Amino acid sequence: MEVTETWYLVLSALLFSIGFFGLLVRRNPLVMFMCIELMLNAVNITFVAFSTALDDIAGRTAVFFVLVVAAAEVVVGLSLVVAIMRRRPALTADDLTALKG
Amino acid sequence: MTLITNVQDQGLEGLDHNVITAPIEQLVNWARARSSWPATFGLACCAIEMMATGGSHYDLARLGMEVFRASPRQADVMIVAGRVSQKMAPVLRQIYDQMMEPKWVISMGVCASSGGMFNNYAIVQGVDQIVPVDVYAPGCPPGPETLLHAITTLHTKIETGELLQRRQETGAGANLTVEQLDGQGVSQVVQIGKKA
Amino acid sequence: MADDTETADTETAETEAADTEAADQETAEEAAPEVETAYGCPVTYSRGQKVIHPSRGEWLDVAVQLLADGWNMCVDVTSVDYLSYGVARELPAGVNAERFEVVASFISHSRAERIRVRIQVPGDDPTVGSLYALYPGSDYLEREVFDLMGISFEGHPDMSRILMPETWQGHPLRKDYEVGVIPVQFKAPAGKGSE
Amino acid sequence: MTAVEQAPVADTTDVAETIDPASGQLDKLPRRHSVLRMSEVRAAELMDSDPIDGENDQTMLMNMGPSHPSTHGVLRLMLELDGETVVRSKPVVGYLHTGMEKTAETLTFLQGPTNVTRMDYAAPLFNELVFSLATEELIGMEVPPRATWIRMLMCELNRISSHLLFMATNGMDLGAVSMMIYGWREREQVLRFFQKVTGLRMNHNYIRPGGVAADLPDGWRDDVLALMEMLPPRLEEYDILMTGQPIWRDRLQGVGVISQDEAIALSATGPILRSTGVAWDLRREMPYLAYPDVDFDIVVGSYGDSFDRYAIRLNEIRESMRIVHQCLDMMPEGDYRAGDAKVTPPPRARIDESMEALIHHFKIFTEGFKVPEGEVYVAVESPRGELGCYMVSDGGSHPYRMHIRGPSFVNLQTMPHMMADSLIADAVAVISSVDPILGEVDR
Amino acid sequence: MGEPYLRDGVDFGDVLLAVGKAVIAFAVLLVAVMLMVWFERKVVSRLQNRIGPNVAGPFGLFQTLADGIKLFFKEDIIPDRADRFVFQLAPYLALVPAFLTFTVVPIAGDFSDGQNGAVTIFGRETFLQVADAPVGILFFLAMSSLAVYGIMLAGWSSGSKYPLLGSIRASAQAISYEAALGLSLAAVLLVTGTLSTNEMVQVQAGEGFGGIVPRWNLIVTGFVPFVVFLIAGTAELNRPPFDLVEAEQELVGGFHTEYSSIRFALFFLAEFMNTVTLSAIIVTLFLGGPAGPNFGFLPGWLWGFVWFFAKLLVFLFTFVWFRATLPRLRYDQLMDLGWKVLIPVSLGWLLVLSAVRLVRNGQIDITGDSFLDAALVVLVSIGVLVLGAVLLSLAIRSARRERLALAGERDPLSSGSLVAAAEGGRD
Amino acid sequence: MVDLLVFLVSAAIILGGAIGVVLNNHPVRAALSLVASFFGVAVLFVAQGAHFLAFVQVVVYAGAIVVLILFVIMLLGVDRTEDIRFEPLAGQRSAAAVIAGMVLALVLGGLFLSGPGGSDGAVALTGTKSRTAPISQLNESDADVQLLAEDLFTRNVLAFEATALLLTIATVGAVVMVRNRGAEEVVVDEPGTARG
Repeated sequence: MEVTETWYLVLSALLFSIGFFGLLVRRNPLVMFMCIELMLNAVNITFVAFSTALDDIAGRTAVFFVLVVAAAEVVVGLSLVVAIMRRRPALTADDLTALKG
Repeated sequence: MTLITNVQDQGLEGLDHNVITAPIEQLVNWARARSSWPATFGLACCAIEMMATGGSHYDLARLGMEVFRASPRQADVMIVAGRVSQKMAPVLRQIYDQMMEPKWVISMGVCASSGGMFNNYAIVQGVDQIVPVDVYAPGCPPGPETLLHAITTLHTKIETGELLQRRQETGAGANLTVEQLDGQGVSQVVQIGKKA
Repeated sequence: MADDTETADTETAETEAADTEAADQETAEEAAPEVETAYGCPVTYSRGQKVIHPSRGEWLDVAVQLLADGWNMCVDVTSVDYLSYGVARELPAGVNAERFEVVASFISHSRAERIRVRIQVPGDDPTVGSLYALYPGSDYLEREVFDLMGISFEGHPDMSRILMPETWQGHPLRKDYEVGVIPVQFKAPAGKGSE
Repeated sequence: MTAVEQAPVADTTDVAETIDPASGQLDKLPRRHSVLRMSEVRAAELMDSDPIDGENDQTMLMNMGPSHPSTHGVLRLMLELDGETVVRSKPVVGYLHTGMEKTAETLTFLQGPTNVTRMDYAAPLFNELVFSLATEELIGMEVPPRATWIRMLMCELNRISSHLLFMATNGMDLGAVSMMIYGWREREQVLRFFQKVTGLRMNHNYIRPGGVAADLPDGWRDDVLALMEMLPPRLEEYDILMTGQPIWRDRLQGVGVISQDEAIALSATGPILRSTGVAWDLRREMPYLAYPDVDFDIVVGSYGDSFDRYAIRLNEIRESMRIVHQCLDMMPEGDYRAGDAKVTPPPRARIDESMEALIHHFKIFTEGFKVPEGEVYVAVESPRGELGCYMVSDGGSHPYRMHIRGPSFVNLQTMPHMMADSLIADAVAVISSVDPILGEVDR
Repeated sequence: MGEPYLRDGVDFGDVLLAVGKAVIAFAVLLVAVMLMVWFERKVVSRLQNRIGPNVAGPFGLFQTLADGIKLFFKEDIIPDRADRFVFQLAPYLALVPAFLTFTVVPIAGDFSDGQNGAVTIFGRETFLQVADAPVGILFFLAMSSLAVYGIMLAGWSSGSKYPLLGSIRASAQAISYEAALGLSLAAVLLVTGTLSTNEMVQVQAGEGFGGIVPRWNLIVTGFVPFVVFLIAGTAELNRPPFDLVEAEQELVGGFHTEYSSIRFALFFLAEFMNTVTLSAIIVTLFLGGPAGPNFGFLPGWLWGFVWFFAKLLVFLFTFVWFRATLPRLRYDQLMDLGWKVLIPVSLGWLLVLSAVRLVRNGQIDITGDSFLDAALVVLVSIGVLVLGAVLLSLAIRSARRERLALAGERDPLSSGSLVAAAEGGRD
Repeated sequence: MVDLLVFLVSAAIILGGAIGVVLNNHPVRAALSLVASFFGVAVLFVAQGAHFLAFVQVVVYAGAIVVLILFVIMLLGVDRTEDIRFEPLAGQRSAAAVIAGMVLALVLGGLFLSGPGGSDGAVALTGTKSRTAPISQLNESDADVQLLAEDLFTRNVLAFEATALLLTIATVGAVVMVRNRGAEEVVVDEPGTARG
């Protein structure tokens, strides 16, 4: 049986859904981060799969950008978490209501 | 499968002795004698001499012992160097308990061995009230030569397996019981028993 | 120990510091030995060393004056239990011998001199004012005296045992405390189960 | 060693100006919140619930010692940490409490040095010296000049060995493992000389009331000269290995800073006090032995940091060597112990020929000699600061009360102030630079 | 490009060859580690005027063996407060990357006269390295970034405070120095133009400058990346003076405080394996790996091994030398060194190197006055560098001032002069 | 055959890791699962010939991002387990499951309904083939790297610069945010606060 890109796409869809579910369910901000990373990875799989299927490098370039953006996102997000959690270590995402009107 | 349960319970000591295990035990004893890492447990004057023993004139490293381990988990020999106060006694015991089997204790100096000249309210009169001692090094403080002698004595004891026998008699330390060599010093069937 | 004690002490230190008589010492040296005083207390000389004998009440005031007069470091605080002292003690007139004596040594760096203060402390009420607010360096020394001799210093921020285990009974340096061998007291500190 | 003379010697008169006579010295401790005042029981409770929530919010308690590689024996530190930053700390001592002051009351004055010599085991001769000086002061006896000079020679050599030990442990604590071994290597040479003179490497019981236990052995001069030749190049080596080392400087400079006022308020003595610029050395300011007759400098620092204390000790070795050289030149001939028959046992030769001498000898060693009643406080400058002995005699042959003022014990108080708001690694450097000897702290 | 024996399909023999090479590499590495531990203890001893181990076997050669056997038969424990699964996993996480990195290192082969170092075994042509991955150097980077997991998780899972502090230090250290490591590596990639370790060696084996000085990247990249790589590599290894992770004087044993027995031995093994591996990588990257003149009388590939081993020894000695000489840095100094010195320096050097490269490759139009254009490019890049350096130092200074103002303390070093007393004894 | 095996194993690891992230009540273990998942993704990249991306994936994700997350977990000491059985909002779980299921259905539906499998399906899903830089043309094993670089620094150079800017801003922002202003006052120790 040959592994076609459809396989990769199904895998990617599953991964994305799991990450999405986790993001909705978990309340620990750090775990929520991880779930976002899962979703980004699902996207990466798709990009590479298409890139291979279409014999086009552009998809891989996109993965590169996703990596960079993910790094930036983690840096900012984690610093937010640190800044907040320093004062309240037992925090969950439900408690992040500082921006509520 | 008594073999397996024995080993599970007691580690290597749980092995029955036969043609195959005897050389292994010799090898292990050889290794233990040459790689007995001391725990850093300097207390008083003797600690200075203990460190001097690690210096270039005496060089504990020759015996593979320059690896003073700060973490008791990785140490094999506790050199109780100095007087043990009443306040220190529980700490000492705790560190001894944190050391992993097999473990040995050298009582360095008269204070550790018997309280020495400080026969008063503050000093434990002999560290052997708290932990089982294998070798006593006399002196106040024992010079590095004395300590080296104590260490080599301990190594000999480790290598000949004499220690396990002593523990059987006193019931101290590891609570290992041993039916040991006959008088000829030839290795006979040695049964290392169960934990008490 | 109460907050008030120490703040009160500090205040006294500040107010009284101003009207310290520097002349005190000079007059003391010129006066005849039997009536010699310094800082309002009798003075004796022991092996050529100057010793003043304030009472328990005067003690902290004297300390304030000492500090103001340039005795800038408290080098030692110790104590003696005279319970079994065989012979009569050399004390100046007007000072009643008590069981305990707290001895504090001060040094003046500018004059390169020492002075010693001996305070009589009764055996049934072993308390004395703490130097901590004036000389923070007396912290451990006072704790040591408390630990080994059982004399409590009022106004000290942490009057607890320092050398002996916290659970220890008795004060070893007292003359009625046995020297000898005792069985190993082997127990874990309170609050932790023995392992 | 031409440069040693350049060591700055501060004038003591300016010390007075730094002291404000109007207020208590507590005000001079800007960081006095750095002392952790917490009972061990309470600390044990808190330590179980890590990290501490609630009242102390972000901080956690950590226990360093009493068996920790860098606590110089059995010092225990309770640290309140914010991350790796030390907020407050409390040195917990007593793990080596030996009851020596109590034991001293059961020993005669002749046996006394045996007891006290085990306090500061890095500088045992100083303990013996201060005990002997106190006893002699009580008796009011004179010590022959040769004994005085021998004492001075031995003490300065002991100061060298003690500072070498500091060099070794300080190097070790900062991770310079070779320095550790080098320090021991040099110290060993000094100890060999001690062994030749006193029969022991440590805990000599050499300096006794009335003089010293034995005269210097034949050939001692050559031995000392050999030592003095060996040391300078080795000290140069230390300079290369450590003093000039960028990492070493970074690790020590600006670490564990203490101001002059703080040091005085906290009763710090010795290198700690001198590192803040106070040129206070009992050898100069309140001379004992024959120090007025020798020429030496007091080494002072100016920043009060760990590097100053390191540098002071390093240069004090050089100063001590100067004194030792002068001792060699000026060592007088004569008796090595007082002729006072009450205090001094008869010479060995006379015991063989005279029954009376034998009885006398026997009595001195069993009953001891009587010391007039009274009290006295004597202090000497040990390598760690003012080592004092307060002694009370009731006219008997045992001290009624003997108290030793240990410099390490008092100097420990500066530790929380020095290590406040610094990292754990700095705390290690601070402990090392205070150079506490726990035997003396706990006694 | 890539392993020669993989070019035309894979059969059973190829698999056997690959497995055989892996096994041999592992054995070589284990022996190397054993000797390395002995070597380290001996050399440190000699540097400290001591003798060092001499009881276990001739010259104490079996010392490591004794240690290993002893540790293997020592009682093992998992602390009550530990996270059991992670605690047991961590030592392997530390060990595996250490070994895997070694797989891309060419350890022998004849590279003289433009040969590619391949040898023929059982009729198959192959390189003397476990695998010549097309992006082998990236593999090294990936593995070195994974190596920190073992240490981090070990410290965390022990459930006590000293190890935890050790693992926090480890993670911060790893992140900081990974960047410098990568950047100095980029300089090498720039001049060699390949990611394969084998090709890297081939490039360096070429004709040297003046026929005498070898064409090593050490020289071609201008020493700076090498120095940065060596420092950052030492930090990655957690070896002195960067051994804050286990800093005995501060953290007792750091991350491995709670470990005993065989698990501790694995950490021990991993640490030394990493040392050997990193030295091998440095040799490959900067010193031409097994490339060297072939003097005959030995099989060609063995000469490669001789050269490789000789170069390796230099670095192993260097690491031991560091340990014996240097005091340990403090945590914040370590971070400062990484972020404020190593990363800017390697970044700047990369800029200069690429400017030079750009000119030499003729990608900038230098048909007219080539020298002027070249000078222009280099000048501009140096100008950028200087500007960056000035900005950085300004930022650092202002941050420092602000911090001091916050702390409200005097700066003991502000006067810039050193302690008078300290200097008193010398000059 | 080998391809299939590789795919199945890594897919299992990826999905298992992902489920581990979501279901592990312990942040550190969740992070470990995440690493496993990333690893699987890297293996899939290698399987498709994207070597460079595979290792960058490991370096960036496993080597930096997760280390950073773990660092924060350990630094803040938030490594306590979270009770995931407790549901703060009633029906949140099921709602989330429904939504996630719908997303999955949407994607899969799009995938399978839009056309046949194989590369044509992909074309159908994404539009036309553009063929900017065919990978398969080059037979070099590091073609991946060369093409990627070319693509990155020619057509996408602006985006590349933009991401550089983004990273810089993110870093600066992070530093500013986390900086401790030293506002908190430490409890001043005064007499009377002792003996807690």
